[in-house]
Amino acid sequence: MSHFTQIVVQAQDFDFTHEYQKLRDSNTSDGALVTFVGLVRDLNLQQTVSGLFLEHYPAMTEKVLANIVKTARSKWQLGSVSVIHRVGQLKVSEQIVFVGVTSQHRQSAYHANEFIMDYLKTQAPFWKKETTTQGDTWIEAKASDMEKSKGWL
Amino acid sequence: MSHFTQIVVQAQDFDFTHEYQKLRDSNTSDGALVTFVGLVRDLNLQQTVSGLFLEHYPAMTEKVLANIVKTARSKWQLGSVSVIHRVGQLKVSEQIVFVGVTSQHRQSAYHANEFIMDYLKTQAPFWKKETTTQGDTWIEAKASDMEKSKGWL
Amino acid sequence: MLKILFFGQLKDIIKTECLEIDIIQSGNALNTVAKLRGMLQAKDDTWKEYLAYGKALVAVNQEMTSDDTAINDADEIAFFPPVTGG
Amino acid sequence: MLKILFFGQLKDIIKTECLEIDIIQSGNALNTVAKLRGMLQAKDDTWKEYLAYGKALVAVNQEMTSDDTAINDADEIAFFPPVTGG
Repeated sequence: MSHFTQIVVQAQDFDFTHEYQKLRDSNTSDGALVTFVGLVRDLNLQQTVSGLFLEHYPAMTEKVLANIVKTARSKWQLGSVSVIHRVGQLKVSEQIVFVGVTSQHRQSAYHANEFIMDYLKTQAPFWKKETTTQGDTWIEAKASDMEKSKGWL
Repeated sequence: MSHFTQIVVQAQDFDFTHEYQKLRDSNTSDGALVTFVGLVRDLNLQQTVSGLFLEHYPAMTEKVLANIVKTARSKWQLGSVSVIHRVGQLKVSEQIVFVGVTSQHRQSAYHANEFIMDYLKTQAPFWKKETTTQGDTWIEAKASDMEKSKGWL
Repeated sequence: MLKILFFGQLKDIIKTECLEIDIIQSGNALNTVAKLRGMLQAKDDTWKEYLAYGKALVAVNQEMTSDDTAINDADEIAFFPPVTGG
Repeated sequence: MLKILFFGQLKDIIKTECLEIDIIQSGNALNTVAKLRGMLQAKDDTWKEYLAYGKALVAVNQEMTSDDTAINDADEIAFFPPVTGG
């Protein structure tokens, strides 16, 4: 196998082990492998979250994710990069997003992974609605996420 | 289950999936899970590496790792933290080290994970010997690792 | 025909997912994002509030862009609140 | 008895894993890491080179420390090259 870029937007859950193994098997020269997984949390303020609904803009989503990965590859020397984002109805503690990066150097793997998440958070057209015992609420974007993504410029 | 700290030094390989699952199942409030895995690479300069031998200072190793995790927990709000480091003879592409961190906030999970690796690299008493086709060589410490760990002070 | 899409909370509040506007017939007056935004905001107070600059982001042909971007017939324009994925 | 351990390349080069020294019998002159290091370095040129300050790190009772640290009988002292795990 060799280095790859994988970008997937899907409703079904992903198999973390399988994704890890693909990254690990993609080459024998990268010593560092960093993964990020975002999970549905059960607490937001005082409400009890039963789940999330993730809406997206299908024609735009993969395009934006591909651009973010391209930018990360221009900033750091990376091996394989994998981004998976789920859409639709998710329950508490389900996996929402996976970012996996391999590199010869751990700092590149860490930073590229964090960069991809920071940009995904502010650029990729996903919107979360929380399903709570008090009804559904669209989640507001966080100013801190805007600030974080500016930090990479 | 609840938040935990796990520190293990062992000769046998670790099951990445099992370690991921333990972190994921340890609570329902942490939305971010970052893992780092270090793998044996097949290339170092011009030599062909067949494997690594990892020596350590048993009485000191777990003590140092526990201190690094304690320091990370004092700097960031973390959920569960797991550090596994292997010793003894390892072959190319085997897993050497695992660091897994959960947190309510992704930045804390990323930074604490990178911090733990940076300090492990300069503080934990492990020494690597490369087994190559031209014989065995002790690996020299990198000045860049010293600099990186100073960056957190 | 200009295709206009709405997403997230904005779509729910204005109860509109999609609109089509013939910008040639409209005399090509809607030649920038800013002008299109203004036209849509004129509909009523809800549209005015939720489509306001800063409140609704905009993408032209699936690329996030700014209000001075030129628009052409056959473009796909999308308005949406700040994104909240990940 | 002071227990002295060596690790990594240092251990291979000086062909020594472990030493014991009676610091009480030595008249308590070896009361700091620096003095112990100097005594060990006096053995020969190889020991001098590879145990040099900056080249060999030191831990007293499993904690990395500096050369001005006081040492006592029953302490475990370890000398080793900069670590290379991870």
